[in-house]
Amino acid sequence: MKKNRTLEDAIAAIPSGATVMVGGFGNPGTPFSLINELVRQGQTQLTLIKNDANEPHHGISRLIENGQVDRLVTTHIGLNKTVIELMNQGKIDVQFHPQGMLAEKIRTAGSGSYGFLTDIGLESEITQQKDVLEWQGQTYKVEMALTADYALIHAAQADWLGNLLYQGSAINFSPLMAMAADHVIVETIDLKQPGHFKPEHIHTPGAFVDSVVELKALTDDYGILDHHVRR
Amino acid sequence: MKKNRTLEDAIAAIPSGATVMVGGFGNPGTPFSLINELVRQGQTQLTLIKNDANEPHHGISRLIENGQVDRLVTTHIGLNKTVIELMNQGKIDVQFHPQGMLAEKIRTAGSGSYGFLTDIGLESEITQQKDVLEWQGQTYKVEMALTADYALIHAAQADWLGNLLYQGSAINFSPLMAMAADHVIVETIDLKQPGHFKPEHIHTPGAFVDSVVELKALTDDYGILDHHVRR
Amino acid sequence: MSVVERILTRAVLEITQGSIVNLGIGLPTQVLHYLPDDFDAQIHSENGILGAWKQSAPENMDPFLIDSAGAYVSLREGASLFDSAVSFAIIRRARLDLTMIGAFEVDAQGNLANWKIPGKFSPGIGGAMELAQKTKRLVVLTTHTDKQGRPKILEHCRLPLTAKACTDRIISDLAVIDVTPEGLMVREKLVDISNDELQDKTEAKLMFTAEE
Amino acid sequence: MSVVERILTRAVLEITQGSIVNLGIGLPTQVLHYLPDDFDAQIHSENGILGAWKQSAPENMDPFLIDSAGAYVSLREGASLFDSAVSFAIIRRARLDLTMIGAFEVDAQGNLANWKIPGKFSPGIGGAMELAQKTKRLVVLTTHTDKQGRPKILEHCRLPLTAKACTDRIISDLAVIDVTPEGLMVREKLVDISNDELQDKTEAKLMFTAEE
Repeated sequence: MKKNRTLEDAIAAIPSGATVMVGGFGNPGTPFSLINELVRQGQTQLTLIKNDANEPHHGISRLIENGQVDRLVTTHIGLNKTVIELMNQGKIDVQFHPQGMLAEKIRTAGSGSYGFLTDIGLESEITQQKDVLEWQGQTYKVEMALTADYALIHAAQADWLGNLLYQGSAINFSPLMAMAADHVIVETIDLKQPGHFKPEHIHTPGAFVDSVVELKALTDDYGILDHHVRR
Repeated sequence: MKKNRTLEDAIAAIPSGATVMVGGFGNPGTPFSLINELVRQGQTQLTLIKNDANEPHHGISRLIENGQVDRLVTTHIGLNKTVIELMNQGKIDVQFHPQGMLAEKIRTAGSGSYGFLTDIGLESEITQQKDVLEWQGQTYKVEMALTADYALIHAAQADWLGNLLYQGSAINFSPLMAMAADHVIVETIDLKQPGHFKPEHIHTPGAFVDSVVELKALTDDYGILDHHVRR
Repeated sequence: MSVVERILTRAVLEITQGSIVNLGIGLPTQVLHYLPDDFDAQIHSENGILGAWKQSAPENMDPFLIDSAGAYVSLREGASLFDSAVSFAIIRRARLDLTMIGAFEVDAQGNLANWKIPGKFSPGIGGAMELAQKTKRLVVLTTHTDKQGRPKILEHCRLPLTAKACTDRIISDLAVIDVTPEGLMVREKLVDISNDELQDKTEAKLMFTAEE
Repeated sequence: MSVVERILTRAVLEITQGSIVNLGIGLPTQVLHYLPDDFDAQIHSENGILGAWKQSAPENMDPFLIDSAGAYVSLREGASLFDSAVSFAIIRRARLDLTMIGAFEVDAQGNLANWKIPGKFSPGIGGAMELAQKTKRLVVLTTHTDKQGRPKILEHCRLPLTAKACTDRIISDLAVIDVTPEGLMVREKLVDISNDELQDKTEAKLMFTAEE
């Protein structure tokens, strides 16, 4: 079944109030074109789940600055002073998780489970007593699975069955989010016919993907950020 | 660091009494050469963890028939009448798990967690009351992580940093076991220099692998089983 | 047409274009060979394949590519291969449109027993429990009665259950029967048989559509 | 040599041949540039890289390949790329030989605080908690005192902890100090400083090896 959609149609499916996972760690893997269309369409009261908040005026920071986001679930927003300021002003609710815990909460949802037992942060202030479980003689923190209505994913390559391949450090959260969200929307600049890829090279099987948007070009968003180039 | 080992040395590291995960679903992915060396060396009182018991006189069935295995943790041994018979005679202790639960228990260990919450089998006879958890208003079965001292893995290709690539349906449990076991021993017929593989194509990063054994040939064990050819 | 052929010939009609389908061990795996060669469906095999297809000729057979029953398979264009955790993630996340599965017993509530006959047969659970519990649509393929002629479609399963209330439809060699909130509803007959005769071979109470 | 250069020059000696090493955000990421080009170590970056290496020239820079601090990196031969769950599996399974990490405070018990200054700085935890809690060997890189000249090596951390008793060694611009069961043991001095002067800049009680 062909999963190709136009950019406009794919994003129009997302209602205000939705919970949306967004792939990417910094720039690599951030689906800028899907995000920019969501800015254009203007859905509001969104909950976003992303490793970081991108950098000011860039990626999901545009959605946050535009007032479309009520809540951000993330690990580290140190590269985005604008969002830190909005958080400090109480204009957005930000929930932090250790990075590997966020990844694993998403993967746990993606594997159809409901939570997992860990010792990460068990003795730190991030653990509340209500999340501590005594179980068969040991003490654990229970981390619950994190689901979402939608996931927005950037793939380096895809076919119209929804098989996805990522590149470089742009893999990061994307395969996990593709498993965890109820509706998975993918952008790619390189859409191929099924059969083009070696079956062993596919990172995300098409079963997890609902819509594939073929991009005509990668905008400047995807380029090199000068301030991350070493002098 | 070069991880190349001889077949003999790699297997000699395994003591009697060890818990050993063995990759493979049926023939594909079964590390026959590592297993046959373990038969030759004769370590005993082993606990094996494998999806199935292979077929009579083949793969881990040889270890079991040889009296080297006290306990088998598995999902389905329907293709091995010999092992079913040994189980019924009480000569080997067999513990069954639903296939995806076995996979996820291994992956949970492999991700450094201790257990996960599921609803699979919750209302069936496989669930004992001691494993049922009431948590924040819901009822779950707790499945604990499954670790092992050693994992025996067949990779289609590898490099001497321990980067692994699998092929066909021979992937199955191998990447999960490579993450979960304390010592990971790999056999491959195709050992390359680091840099030969595209970094995005590597299924198991070398960080998880301790020893790589280069095979000179794939024995008949790895070939087509005539009774699985459709007439 | 043999009993098996009758079941398989009807079963293949359950697969819709573009769907993702798991074919359980036993009768269901054979459904693959009844699909037209150009049919647009993706066959999932729980040992890590999406896009499994009919067995190649012996000279092209890949010893590293089997289905969950151990039979050699080929791959379609667009197939993907993955580990067992991802494979069962597809199942538990309900990304399968349809699973066809065998049965020892199935009952009027849609309960299914297909993995264990205590004291007689217990080779393990395999993937059945997760497939039965989590697939969007579960179709049971079974002979209407066992080798001794005893009904396999029961009022209540007596064997240990694979999953509760999981079955949507039963395809036997005699009829196509849906599990509905009101009970078992006969949708089609696959042989020339009266309602009474069919009921005689079935322990559970059957309902018949008005027009019959 | 600047304070930073002094720390980095010493820090690079901690990396042994063939080891797997994570370099945390801040001072540690810069250690990479002090490694000889042919040095046999695999740099892990928690955003999904094993085998990260020094930044390429601008014309070869890959916009889809950064380290966890956002800086563009290259890959060594034998590098692998993977998702964030696998990346943290490597960390939590203790497959890292060494992590170097920054600190706001570190104390005599090896407790580390490096993620939050309540009311002042709370950009999130990132990967620090898992790196600190699970790496086989944790080396803290820090200036010996803060910008106001106050000690950062304390008797007991006052800020929220990243992890308890996780630090093996502290490398400051003044000294190399090991966390031992008996307390902090000065192993090397990196500048010409007396024991008393070093103790004055340190809140925690220091021990000095006999020969000094």
